[in-house]
Amino acid sequence: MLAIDPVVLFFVLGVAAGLARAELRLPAAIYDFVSAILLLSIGLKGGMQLATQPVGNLLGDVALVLLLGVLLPLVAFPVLRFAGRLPRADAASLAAHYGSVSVGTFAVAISYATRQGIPYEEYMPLFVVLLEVPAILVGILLARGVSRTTRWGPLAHELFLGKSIVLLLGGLAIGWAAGPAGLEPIAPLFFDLFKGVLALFLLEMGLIASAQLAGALRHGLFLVAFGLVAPLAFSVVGIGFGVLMGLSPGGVMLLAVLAASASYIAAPAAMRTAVPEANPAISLTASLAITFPFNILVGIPLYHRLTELLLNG
Amino acid sequence: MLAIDPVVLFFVLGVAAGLARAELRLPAAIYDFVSAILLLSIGLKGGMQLATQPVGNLLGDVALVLLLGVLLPLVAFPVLRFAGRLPRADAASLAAHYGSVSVGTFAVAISYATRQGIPYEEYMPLFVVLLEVPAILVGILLARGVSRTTRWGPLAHELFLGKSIVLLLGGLAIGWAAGPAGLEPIAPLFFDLFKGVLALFLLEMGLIASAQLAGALRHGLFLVAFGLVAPLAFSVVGIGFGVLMGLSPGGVMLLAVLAASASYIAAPAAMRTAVPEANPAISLTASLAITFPFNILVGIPLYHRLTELLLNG
Amino acid sequence: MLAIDPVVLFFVLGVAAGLARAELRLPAAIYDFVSAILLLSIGLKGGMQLATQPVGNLLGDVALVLLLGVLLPLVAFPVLRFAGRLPRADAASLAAHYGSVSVGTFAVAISYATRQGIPYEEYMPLFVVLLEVPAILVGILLARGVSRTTRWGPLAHELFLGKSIVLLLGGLAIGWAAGPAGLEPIAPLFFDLFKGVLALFLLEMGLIASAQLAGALRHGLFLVAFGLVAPLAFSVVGIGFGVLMGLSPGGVMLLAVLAASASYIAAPAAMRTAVPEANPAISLTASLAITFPFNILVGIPLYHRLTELLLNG
Amino acid sequence: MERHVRRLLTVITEASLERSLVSDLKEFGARGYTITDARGQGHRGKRALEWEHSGNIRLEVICDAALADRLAAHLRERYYDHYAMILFVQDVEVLRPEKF
Amino acid sequence: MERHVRRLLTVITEASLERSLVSDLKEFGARGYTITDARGQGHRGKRALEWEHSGNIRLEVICDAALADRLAAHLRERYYDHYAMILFVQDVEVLRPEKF
Amino acid sequence: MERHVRRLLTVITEASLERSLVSDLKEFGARGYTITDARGQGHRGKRALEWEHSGNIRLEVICDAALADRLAAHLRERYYDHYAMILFVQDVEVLRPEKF
Ligand SMILES: Nc1ncnc2c1ncn2[C@@H]1O[C@H](COP(=O)(O)O)[C@@H](O)[C@H]1O
Ligand SMILES: Nc1ncnc2c1ncn2[C@@H]1O[C@H](COP(=O)(O)O)[C@@H](O)[C@H]1O
Ligand SMILES: Nc1ncnc2c1ncn2[C@@H]1O[C@H](COP(=O)(O)O)[C@@H](O)[C@H]1O
Ligand code: NA
Ligand code: NA
Ligand code: NA
Repeated sequence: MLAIDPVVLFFVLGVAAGLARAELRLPAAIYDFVSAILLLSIGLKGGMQLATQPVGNLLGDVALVLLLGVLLPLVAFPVLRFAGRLPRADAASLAAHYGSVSVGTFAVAISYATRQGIPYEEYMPLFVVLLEVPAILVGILLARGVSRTTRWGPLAHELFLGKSIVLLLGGLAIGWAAGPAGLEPIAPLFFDLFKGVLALFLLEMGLIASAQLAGALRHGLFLVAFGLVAPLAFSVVGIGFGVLMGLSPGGVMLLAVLAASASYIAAPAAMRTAVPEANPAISLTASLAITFPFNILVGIPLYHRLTELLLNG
Repeated sequence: MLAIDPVVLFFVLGVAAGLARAELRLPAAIYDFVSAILLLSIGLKGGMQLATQPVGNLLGDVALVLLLGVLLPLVAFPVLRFAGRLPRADAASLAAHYGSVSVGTFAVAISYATRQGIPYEEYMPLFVVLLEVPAILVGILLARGVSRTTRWGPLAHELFLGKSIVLLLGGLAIGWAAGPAGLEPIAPLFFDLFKGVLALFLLEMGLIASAQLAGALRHGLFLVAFGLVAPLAFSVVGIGFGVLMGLSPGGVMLLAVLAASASYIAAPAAMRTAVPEANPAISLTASLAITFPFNILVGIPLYHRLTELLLNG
Repeated sequence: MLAIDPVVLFFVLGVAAGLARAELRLPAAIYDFVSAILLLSIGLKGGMQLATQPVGNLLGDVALVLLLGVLLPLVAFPVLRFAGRLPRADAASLAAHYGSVSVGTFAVAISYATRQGIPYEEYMPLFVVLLEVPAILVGILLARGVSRTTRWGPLAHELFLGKSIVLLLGGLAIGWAAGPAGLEPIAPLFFDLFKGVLALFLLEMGLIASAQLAGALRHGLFLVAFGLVAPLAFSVVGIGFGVLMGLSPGGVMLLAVLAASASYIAAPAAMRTAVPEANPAISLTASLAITFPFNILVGIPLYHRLTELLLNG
Repeated sequence: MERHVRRLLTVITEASLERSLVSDLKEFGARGYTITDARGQGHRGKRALEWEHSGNIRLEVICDAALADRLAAHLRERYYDHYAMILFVQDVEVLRPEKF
Repeated sequence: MERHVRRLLTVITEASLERSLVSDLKEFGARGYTITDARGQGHRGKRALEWEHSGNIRLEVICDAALADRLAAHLRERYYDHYAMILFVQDVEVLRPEKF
Repeated sequence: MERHVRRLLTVITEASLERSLVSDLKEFGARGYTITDARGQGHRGKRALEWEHSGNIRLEVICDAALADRLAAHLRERYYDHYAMILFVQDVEVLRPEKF
């Protein structure tokens, strides 16, 4: 078996085409379509399993996951502010991006787990939803304190009504209500096509990431280093939390991936609204052009190993 | 089994997201794509079965269905004009909308029938095509009489060459020519994905309908009442015609759904061209924000019951 | 079994709808989406088989295919220039279009081969890539000689980094790397849906071709004749090369189709850049509105017969 | 480089009128036009680009002053009462007056 | 046909500001607006239309001179420091001044 | 609020020229540009947005009068003979002249 997951090769193709400035554009409408299907698929799959789960068991996990989301940006911020000498706003914004999560990375990790035959708690998509928002809130507070001028209305809107939350939560709810039997008629689209759609999504992400790559070095070596080291460090924190929660090895690995991943959709949108003085290019370049490729090309198998090592060690 | 068809939950998700003004936009290109696949699927399925049907048997049915399409707007108009005190143009336009049909509603009804294991005449899509136009013609005549100033050229174009007619008829023709064996290679896209694509379509329709909902009450309670009562009344007429045509119970139910459904694509376009003085918001709000949700959430199971009651009663 | 492949009926539907000026538009985003999936599918399928092929065996074939790509425009040019009395630039541009290939036509030919149960060398998509560029280069040289003013930079870009080359080659590479087992998880999208997606693509091509049809006669009868006779003549050359390469009958037929097909994507883009004085409407009308329909409606079965005749005769 | 002044007429209206407007333009003798898809809001409510003909188009025609006047008058008379539509006119400088 | 001069304010800025700008317009009393999607480049780098809010919008408002001034001042103060944005103003002739 | 007059150059042409035009703009020293997708009709026939490069783009550049002149002359010389293209120029008022 090829070491690398074939879907990841589509990402490589996208990056290569982008760097070569090939005449390959996938219009934004296709991005919207493909990402909506992915988000719904992930939500539906998670929701389907949630139904079989006693809610009581999950409450502790939910609390821990929220704590993880608060902790990660608090760890990242001082490093960025003092070691990286970034302006307060930029440090806070980066902290928010890295504390939050990337659903695309999670999708690749799921594909990896399936491919390797690694079982995991199927309700993990719930954690994706839970991890998306807290870090962004912490980032905003880090940037501006509990300022009176922050307009929380539009912000809450941005945070809780963004595309990924709505489609993931919507999918979870529908999956939960319908159950496996109820979802069967829509399985051909949402489950059978999942990996193919993920391949198209990664092709598109490759094109998009390549456009950011040019800027990566312009922002200095520190940013590049941070984009590579932060996910590693965070994955270990994720493993720790996974163990605390008593997850299966597969679940621990996926939580490590979530901790290691950086947001490139929800966080940019929210920080643009709440902390406009932060330079959006810095955070996006780091999360999209450095951390995302690192995670899907190298990180996921690495966190898998790390999980095995730490669980058995 | 969950009482409600899971695809309908996607509609609910769309409405909820729309009302909450969530950051969820599915671009028009996706709407076009998804609705084209639905129309072709429905057409192909119908056409495939048409081949096995002696044409002679259908002629009577065709005549009755056309009659139904003429009758419904003639019933609706006086109610709207006199009970509703609507201006002539608006009453005629609404009558045209409610006399014509909604393919989206029909698709949900098919999904319902499949889910409940209810057999029906597979060539029903032919009736969708037949029901689309007559009511619109009647509506135009009601609005302007046989006026000399009506430009019938562009109008005929609008009526017979609209997207839904072309794709439904095209699908019917291809399905009829190719037959079940010929369609097999394209079945994975047009048949296996049908319900998944329908789910995406309903998500989009939910977003669109929610944008109209705001206007619903502005147009007065009469409109809301009409949007709820007309489908009920028309479904009974539909049942009557179904019985007259000797359809199976499933077929009767589907004809009831067609009668009860209101057009939100063909009729608006045609009335805008032929009767521009009618306020397009009134008809669209009623058919899209009141009747469509009512039919797919409540109406279809209701018409099913009603059909059972009337057939066995 | 219906004589005609049902996917071709979608093309006929598109042409009919276009000529009737029906309200049927598939937005460019959908065209991009559908054609990207087709290109990737074809590439993946070819690449998958390439892995099983000793590279040495292919080298001779590669050379012959490149020769074919150089030869065809050299044959076409004098005919167009002297028999057709076309200006040098237009003759060269047409020669480039007809020497190059149409992936859409190839896709229909694959669909035909599958339907008829005709086996062929599965790595044929490699030849599509190889045939795309040489004729265009020859066409440019025919138009301007080895002129100093030709800006080869942007041109090479246009030629080797166009959408079809990148996606076909990308697909080939991924298919080759992943192999049949590796591609299994993405097979539902890229392989099972192939014919359905092809049907949608042909519907769209029908709409596009119909818009060009109006112009076909305006450019004179010679152009129409050329658009019908050139593919016939070229198919025979293709058969000859196929026999020389020792391909299976199915492979010979597909090479005949490739030789007979005319480019409507890569060549127009490249000639617009390199030979702007050529009238783009002439080449596009011929290849898209005359030769493409001819090939998929009549040509493919004809070349099949021709191959059988010449191979057994 | 010599400049010539022409009129730029911009019309923002319902997408469903496109075919009709284009045939009007031809009838009146306009030599060309440009259309972009748009969304917006005015007296007749919000018009988004979400589905079917729910959006607007933004139509531009460059022509001489007389034709601009005639077109504007025609559009006002034929469409203003029943359709969402605004129009405005500006002077623009062009290089090749014979084209417009 | 009588003509009336109004001001056309055109703003080109980040797509993510759409909601915010539209609510500003309402607050200031504009009677309408038109938006098209755009891409471009300026001091804050390239903005394409590839995904999420990576593109620009091109917003047009026709209004009287006073409102155009107030809007321009507001936009400058509120957004110029942190967002990719340019704006420009022109005179245009309209037919029905009461609409703007 | 002080206003400064600059020139707005609008070019409507074949979508396939986008890359080439953008590199011309850089070469000539323009500080920015904005592009929207468009369709239309002119002397070289109808251009729709249906597939590949079948549509138009509408390119806007705000700059000083000298640059606008040089750009217009360059475009005319380089593209007019073989490509579908029109261009027109207007005065516009801007707030921050240093940006253009
Ligand atoms: N004051 C305005 N400024 C810019 N665009 C406007 C204005 N008023 C209306 N529009 C545009 O013109 C369309 C039709 O306007 P109306 O007929 O007022 O609904 C609207 O949907 C807007 O796109
Ligand atoms: N000189 C210019 N001409 C035309 N459009 C411009 C110009 N400068 C900036 N823009 C547009 O305005 C947006 C924001 O500009 P900026 O704030 O300079 O990055 C850019 O993305 C362009 O779309
Ligand atoms: N008179 C005009 N008014 C507005 N747009 C025009 C006009 N003439 C041409 N155009 C636009 O410019 C493009 C190129 O024009 P042409 O070179 O005349 O074919 C056309 O496709 C139209 O989009
Ligand atoms: Na994270
Ligand atoms: Na009805
Ligand atoms: Na060829």
